[in-house]
Amino acid sequence: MWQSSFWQSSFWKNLVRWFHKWTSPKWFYNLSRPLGAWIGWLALLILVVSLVWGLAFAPIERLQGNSYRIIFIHVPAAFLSQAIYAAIAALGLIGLVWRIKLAFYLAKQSVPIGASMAFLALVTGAIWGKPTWGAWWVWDARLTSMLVLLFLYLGLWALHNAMERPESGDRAAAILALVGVVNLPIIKFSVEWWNTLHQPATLKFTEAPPMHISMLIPFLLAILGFYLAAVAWALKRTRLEILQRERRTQWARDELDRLGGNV
Amino acid sequence: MKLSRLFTRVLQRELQLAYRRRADLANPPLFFLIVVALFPLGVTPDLERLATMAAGVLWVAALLANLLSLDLLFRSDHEDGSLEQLLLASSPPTLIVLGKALAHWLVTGLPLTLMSPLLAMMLALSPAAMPLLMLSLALGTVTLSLVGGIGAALTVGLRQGGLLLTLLIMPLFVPVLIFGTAVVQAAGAGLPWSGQLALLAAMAVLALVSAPLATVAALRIAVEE
Amino acid sequence: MFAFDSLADFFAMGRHGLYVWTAYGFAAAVVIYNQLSPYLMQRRMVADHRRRQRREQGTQPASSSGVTPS
Amino acid sequence: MTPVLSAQSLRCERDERLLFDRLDLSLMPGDILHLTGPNGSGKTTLLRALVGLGQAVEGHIQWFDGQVQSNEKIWYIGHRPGVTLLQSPLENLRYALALRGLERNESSLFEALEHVGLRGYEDVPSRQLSAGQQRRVALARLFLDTPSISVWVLDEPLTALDDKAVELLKARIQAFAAAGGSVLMTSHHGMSGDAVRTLALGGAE
Repeated sequence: MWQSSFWQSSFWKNLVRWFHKWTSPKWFYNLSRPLGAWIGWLALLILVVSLVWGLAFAPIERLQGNSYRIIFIHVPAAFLSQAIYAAIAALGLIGLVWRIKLAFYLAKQSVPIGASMAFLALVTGAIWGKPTWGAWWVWDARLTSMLVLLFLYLGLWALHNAMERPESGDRAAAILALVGVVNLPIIKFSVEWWNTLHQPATLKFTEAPPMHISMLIPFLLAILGFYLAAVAWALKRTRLEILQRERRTQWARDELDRLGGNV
Repeated sequence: MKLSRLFTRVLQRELQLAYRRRADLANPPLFFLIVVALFPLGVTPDLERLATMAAGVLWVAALLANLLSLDLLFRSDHEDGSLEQLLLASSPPTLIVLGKALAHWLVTGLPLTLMSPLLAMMLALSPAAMPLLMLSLALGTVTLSLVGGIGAALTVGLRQGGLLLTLLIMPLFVPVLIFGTAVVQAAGAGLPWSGQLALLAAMAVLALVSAPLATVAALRIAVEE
Repeated sequence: MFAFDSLADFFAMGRHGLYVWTAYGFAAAVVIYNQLSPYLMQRRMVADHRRRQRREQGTQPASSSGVTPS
Repeated sequence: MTPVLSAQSLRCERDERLLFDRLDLSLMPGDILHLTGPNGSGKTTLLRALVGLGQAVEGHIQWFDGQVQSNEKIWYIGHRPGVTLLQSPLENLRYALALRGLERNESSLFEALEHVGLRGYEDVPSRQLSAGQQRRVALARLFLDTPSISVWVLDEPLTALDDKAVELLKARIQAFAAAGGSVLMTSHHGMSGDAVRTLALGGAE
């Protein structure tokens, strides 16, 4: 009995009402504007501090020399690209199950950010590989998985663009992202297994020897900075997606006028 | 009517349609043959070196041949409206989709499997690995047909569907390729292979239960476009 | 604590300057792309919006003057 | 009596245009609901949304009492009639029945095909038939005795048919309704009769 009283309680009803309000695109648009700006500035500050620290003030690493400083961008980018893919799949599920358009918009606009992070992780990984392994590209398990992840991202983006109606693109991409997220652990596992079979990894720089605290702090800060920047970018892009989808409504027209500068 | 009855009806229809389009039927095996024949021309005729690559080459070629035929899985059904009827059937559409995937395997995966020993000989694969090559291809292509069905469903209504399908599905085929090749290599080298084969089987089972659901969801979008 | 003896040392990064600075260059490029692309998107949308508005203003007099659309 | 179909406050926007809004409709046993309207007024979109193909329409849709599996009670024939060109009319008809969980013996299938004027074409690949004949392949299922089917949803069933076939199908639709069936259809042809109700879409433009 307590259950039914819970579902009818004003607390629950308010929660539902709040949720629906918050997931309405217009509400989100207005809320995210100041929020996005704050997060963006915070991200910039943290990124500058952590990267300058990492580049100039963190001590040199004994085994790899100064090339280890690439870790301050490679690892955050790699983390972020995986986290964003998981987020896209989760948002897709939310969109499909509860038919919340906002989740679809956020998922769609996270794709280019995630793809750019996967790209950055690949490029920095390759650059780091040259002084470490002596080759630009090594079929290392992590790099290979990252390459597959980049393909998954490109597939999502291509699917969005191929569909004539954006609503269809949303749902199709959500299904693809869900299929991808089920497969991602399998892909990672298989690639790692394949890698150990063919060439025992000599040195895994993402599992570098326990980091000294003076390296760890800028490293963690850099991760935080990248995450915040991604959130700020996603908010900005999602706001534009909302405007694009709602461009016929009066509020969106007014907003486009404001953005264009002729109020 | 029992579900099994409908399933056999669907299977019967698909095989009949495949037979009536038998010109298309020849494409994957031909593609398989040509890729494998081109390989020594591009790399080396040295049998010893070919033998070390045979497992991988055969698997990659089979995978691409399979991919080639996936584009047609739902295309004609979409064009003539049969897809709508499929989704409005009184029985679960997943069952019908499963029937179509099985039919696809019977006319693609199975022929590729059956002709693989012949091509394996051309690449000097060790005879000990032959049975495992066939077994791994038979199991792996089941997964390819099922997972590929999702991609085919997502791209069925699109103009550049075939190209997009490749991009969407290739990353998902990576594990099948890795373990399929590994089984054959292990068997050729006299190492234990049952673990890899079990993983291939596990992937096939996972695809069997989950892929039809995703495929039907994708088809529902396709009929809307 | 500055980890290098001199500014020249800092840019040289041991013998790894090329690698480190290229990697950071790519990072900067990706950050700039992510920062700029929404603004380009926004400009395109505003331009589309203005075009649409002009079109609507252009068609209004025609329909109000009694021309029936086919 | 519970309605076969009741739908409230339907709303559909497509490509920047509001097709309809706050549309209510209901279908009772014995009804023929005839949707009319100019091209692009959303008739097909509405029919497809009602049978469950597509989410373009918002609103509340309920078939029967909302409890039963509605698909097995409905024949839907769309713009693209679902006739496989590589199969004969007979094979097409049999497959259409199988998708509804139904089976009929050879002679009743032949009879239905004869009704729609396909006598002698039963085993010819549908590809070799004319456009009108291909549509008749799909329509043949309506001439079968299928007690489990109580609703027909037909999108432009009368197009590409000659005058005689149009009259035949109209009569068949009337007979089905008279026997307690419900029909939801679009057509540019006029439908007459006591059971026919007309719903015009796109009138507001």
